[in-house]
Amino acid sequence: MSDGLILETRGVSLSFGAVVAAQDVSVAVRSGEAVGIIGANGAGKTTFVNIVTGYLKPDSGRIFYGGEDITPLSPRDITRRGIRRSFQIPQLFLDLLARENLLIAIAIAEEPSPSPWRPLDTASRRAEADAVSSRMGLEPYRDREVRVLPQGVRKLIDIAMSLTGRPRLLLLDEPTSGISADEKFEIMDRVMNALKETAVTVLFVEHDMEIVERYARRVIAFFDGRVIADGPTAQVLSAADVRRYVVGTEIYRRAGAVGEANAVG
Amino acid sequence: MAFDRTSLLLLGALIATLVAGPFLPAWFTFLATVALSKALVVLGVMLLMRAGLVSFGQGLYYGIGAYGAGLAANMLGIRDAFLLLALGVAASAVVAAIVSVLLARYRDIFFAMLSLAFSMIFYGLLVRSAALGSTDGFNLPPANFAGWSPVGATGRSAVFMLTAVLAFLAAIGAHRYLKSTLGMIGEAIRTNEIRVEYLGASVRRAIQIKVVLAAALAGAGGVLTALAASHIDPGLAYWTTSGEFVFVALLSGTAHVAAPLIGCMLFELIRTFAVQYAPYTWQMVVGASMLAVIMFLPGGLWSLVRMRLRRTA
Amino acid sequence: MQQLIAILVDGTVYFSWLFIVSLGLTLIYGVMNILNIAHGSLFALGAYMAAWVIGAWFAGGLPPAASFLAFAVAGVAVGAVLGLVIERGVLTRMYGSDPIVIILATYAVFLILEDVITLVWGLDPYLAYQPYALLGRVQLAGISFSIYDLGLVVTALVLAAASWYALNRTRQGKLLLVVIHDREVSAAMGINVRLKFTMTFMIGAALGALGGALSAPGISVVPGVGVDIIVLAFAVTVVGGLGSIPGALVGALIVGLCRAAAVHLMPEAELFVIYSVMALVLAVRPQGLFGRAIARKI
Amino acid sequence: MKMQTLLGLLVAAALAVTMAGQPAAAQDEKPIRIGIVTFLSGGAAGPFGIPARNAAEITVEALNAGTIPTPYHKKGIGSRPIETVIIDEAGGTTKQVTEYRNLVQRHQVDLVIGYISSGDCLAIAPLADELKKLTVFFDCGTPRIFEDAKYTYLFRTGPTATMDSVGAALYVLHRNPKVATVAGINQNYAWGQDSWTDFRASMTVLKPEIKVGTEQFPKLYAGAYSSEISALQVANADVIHSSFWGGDMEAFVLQGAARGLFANRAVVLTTGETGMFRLGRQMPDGTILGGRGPHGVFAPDNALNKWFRPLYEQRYQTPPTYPSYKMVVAFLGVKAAYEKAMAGAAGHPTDEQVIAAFSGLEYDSPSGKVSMVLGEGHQAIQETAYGVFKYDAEKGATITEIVRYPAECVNPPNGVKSEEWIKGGFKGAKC
Repeated sequence: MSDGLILETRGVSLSFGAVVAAQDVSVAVRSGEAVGIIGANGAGKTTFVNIVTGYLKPDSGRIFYGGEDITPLSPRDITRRGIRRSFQIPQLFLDLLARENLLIAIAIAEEPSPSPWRPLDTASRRAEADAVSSRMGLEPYRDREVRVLPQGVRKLIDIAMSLTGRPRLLLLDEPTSGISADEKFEIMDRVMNALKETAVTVLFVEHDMEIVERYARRVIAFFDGRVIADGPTAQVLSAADVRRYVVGTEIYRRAGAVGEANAVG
Repeated sequence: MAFDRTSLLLLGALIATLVAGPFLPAWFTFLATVALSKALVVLGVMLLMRAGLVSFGQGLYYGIGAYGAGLAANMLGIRDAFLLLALGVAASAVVAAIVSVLLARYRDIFFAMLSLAFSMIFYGLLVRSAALGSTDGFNLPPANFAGWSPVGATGRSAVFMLTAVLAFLAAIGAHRYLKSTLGMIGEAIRTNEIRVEYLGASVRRAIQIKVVLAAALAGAGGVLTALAASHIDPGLAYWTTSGEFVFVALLSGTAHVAAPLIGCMLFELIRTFAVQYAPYTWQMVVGASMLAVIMFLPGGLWSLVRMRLRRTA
Repeated sequence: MQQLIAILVDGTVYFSWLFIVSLGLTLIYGVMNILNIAHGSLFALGAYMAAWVIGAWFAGGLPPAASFLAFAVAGVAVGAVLGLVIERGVLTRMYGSDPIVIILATYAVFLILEDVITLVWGLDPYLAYQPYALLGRVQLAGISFSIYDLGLVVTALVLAAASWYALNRTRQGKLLLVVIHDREVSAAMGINVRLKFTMTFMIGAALGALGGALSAPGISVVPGVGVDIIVLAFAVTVVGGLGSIPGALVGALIVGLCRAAAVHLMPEAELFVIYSVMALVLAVRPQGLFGRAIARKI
Repeated sequence: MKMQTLLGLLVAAALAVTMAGQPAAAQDEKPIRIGIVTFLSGGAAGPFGIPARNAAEITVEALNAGTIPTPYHKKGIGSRPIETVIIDEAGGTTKQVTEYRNLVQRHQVDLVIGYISSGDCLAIAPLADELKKLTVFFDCGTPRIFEDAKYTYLFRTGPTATMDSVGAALYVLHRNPKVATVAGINQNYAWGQDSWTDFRASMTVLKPEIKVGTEQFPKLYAGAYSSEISALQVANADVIHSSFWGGDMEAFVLQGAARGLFANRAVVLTTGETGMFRLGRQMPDGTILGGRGPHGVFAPDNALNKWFRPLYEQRYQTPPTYPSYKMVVAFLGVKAAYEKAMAGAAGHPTDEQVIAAFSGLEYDSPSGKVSMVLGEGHQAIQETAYGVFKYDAEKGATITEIVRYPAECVNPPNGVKSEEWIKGGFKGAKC
């Protein structure tokens, strides 16, 4: 793979009418990095994730994954190439059991074209599913319908699903949002440990600066769809305009929330 | 995994039915034949519903199956029931494979209406084709079974046996399918397609296969109905027929593959007795019992069975 | 030339009829996301009611001119009342459950009403020709058209204008648009969605019955008169885009003209022209001409 | 084992109900159970199904009481009282096949009389022989029944639709030999399509230079015909043929009349007789009406008609139309055959004896002579008649200028298919 770069975006721009969701975004991520993506609501963090994973197509610019241009690919093909993501709002199969959610994730990763005959629930898969869920501390919820589980638990299942299928690049969209303050570190620890074993590159969108400081060795800051800072965590977090536009000024651009909603919806 | 509890239950039920077959009154045997062949169609409708798709056009494949068999019998002189079945099923599966390319892009009511449109175009063609007897349709000669050609009552019970075997085996197959990876992806599609795609599976493919499977089942049902009634007409493809399938599917409940079999039996019985004892208001009787089920048994009739299972368990 | 005029006039007449028949259906779908199969029996009910009123009216020797008002009002009234009954009696218990289940519930209601109607009005066809004959005919390019049919065109346009005004210029209407746009939000904003639903269903039902009432003088009212209306109205609304009133207008126009053309140029195609149009439109534009495509927020 | 127990329960329930369903026969003679199938719901019930059922009621009562004029004055059928089971014909052929089997195998009827829809007739026909049950079709029109197959237990006392179209053609030309163009509006299903095909073929045979205008085929039960009426006006033919029936026919007449379609051209309604009294003065004078045979207003003035017509009229406040007559014709046919067989046999005849007596039978009815000559003696022919509608201030709806066509003139000879017979120029027709 070209000089260790796993992900590279070149001049990616996307706008919805007046709302500029991404503007000439160019970032390069080396494999093995742990990158935090920060920015106020509407700054274009989730949009960035959606563009990289193919859910949104940029007006201009290209996305390269391990040197391959994946811009035109569908989320499915991109996933198949080893990029996985979790969601700000958990995207689960509500009327199935937590375990079934994981089993499906695992099985799809195993079977490129799933069989209409071979059963989903095999011993090996079940073992893997249970392993993942225990790593995320989900044992008590395995046999419950997702519909009845609290948001925090759903969040964990959502992340657990994104961990299956041995991803090479993992994009976590606000992994700790909706999780109580006293649990957030525990969860991030679990995730990060899970990742250490398999050298996965991870980008995580985060509002919580404590999390960013603790788990990101590099930070990319967005504002109005632009990258306004990119570098070592401490350096970026101390940068003046980052402090002004991002850190601790959640309220500053609440108005933008609408923008983000449309941008994704 | 060989056979789980459900499959064994169904297998047992099949054997029981085959044993009971000869002792059932003739009229009931016929009613059961029709009911079970419709159950095949309803089974397909149920498979689609498991993925949140409702087809108001299964009459298309039901009709294609029946007409496929009918034409093969009358024009090509094919008499063998198994061959006719193969032809009918193949015909409807092929058509479904083509139609599904378009259908797979649609969801909810649009899926329903588009499938309805296709079935009604087919209906229109049949009505316009004087060669096929237009709305009067045409009769089928009695079929033979791998050389053995029974007549009269024996022939009827042969068709019944064939239908029963197919219906139950189809149910077992459907059960297996629903537990398979693709089947579970179907379940997943019902609540969150995007995640399915984000896990790397093709929603389109899953749906297309489902549509073809359902069509094949409907085709088989059509052939068997044709063999049982020895007559086919465009009514098989009319939208009210398709509506009835959806109706019975919901009535039976989509929770279990045995539900369509039971549901269809009950529906046919309710209707035939309604026709006898309320000749002027049988629609109302049927409608009212439906409404009752929908409102008080949201899980369909199957939820009754489930309750009993719980109590016994 | 003569044929072209005939096609245009017939198409317009058929369009107006289709629009009147579909309006209620699309309204209910737009607001409540319910595909109301009982719409067919509401049509039938309106038709029978109107036929019956007209019969009594002329038998009673009342002023013929007023009969138009009488049977229209009768239709609307019976529709609204039955709408209330259905919504309160059946649908309220089902909100939130799978939309398909609700569709099936309305199908059950349809089956029941079919027999109720024959119990009330019997099986013989009802003739309510007086208003139709009363207005006489006009000559256009050597073809005589019924003024009553042409009157339908006016009625349809009036209904279209009225519904547009009601939705965009009245407070209640604007609130309804909010409900259509986002049910949750509007509920959060303190709009009484439940009440809106009841109102909408009553209006939609009334419109369905009105469609039947207006058709009654032209047709002979027989059992099962409503059955095909369902599919027809569905087709029109789907072509135009479910839940969109301009959609229903355009859908009706397209279907109407296509059918008229078929009748004049290739009668044998009449049976499936409507479904072909529907399939074509959907193939090109999945959500219908005026439908909104909804993407999921992730 | 759930299915098994469930099936068991179902069967048990079903049987229990049927047992309860059996009315006890109190008469000394074993009653004869007759299954009657006719439309009790849907669009065909009003114009056909109910009139037929009413006629059946009257006839059964009269037969059991023995109040029908000679030769039918003896009580019941072969002095056996009649019991009936009435079934709705609506619901499609598959359902009808199921119900027919229920009649034979659950209700144990001795014979079945019924069926208005040709589709149902085609589906039931083979069953009659399979279940060896005497079955009499009274109304359905398609000639395919006995032209495409032979049946032993099946009889049809109603003539085929062929003579309706042929008769219409003959009458049209009789009234106006100078006819140059014909147009048609028929329902888009087998009945409408066949009627038009036969009529057009007959016209072209009788007048080869005839031109055919537009051929309209609106949906069954369409109800509104404004576009079709315009198309007919554009075509501007001398004659318009329509086999519309029931509500569709009445709607077409109302809309057509309102738009002057009936003025200055001849409109033939082959089943118009069923609607003439309901439409009254709404039916334009000069419309050519048929009644699918010598029924209703076309019925002869014989003793049986003198018995039937007033009786029906005072019971149901409306004159009987052709479906009523055809039902009576079916019952009387069965009685005649049964009693003829009885005369030959000791005690009650077997089905085979009845069949032998029925085939080729010639008997009298309120609509005149019925001869079972086609289909090896299983298919009836009758004369047919057409006339012109005239609304009379005192008498109300009337038919004038009636012309009767002998049975052998408007029906093919035995063994000849209607289609070929017409195309071949009516060979062997005795007019």
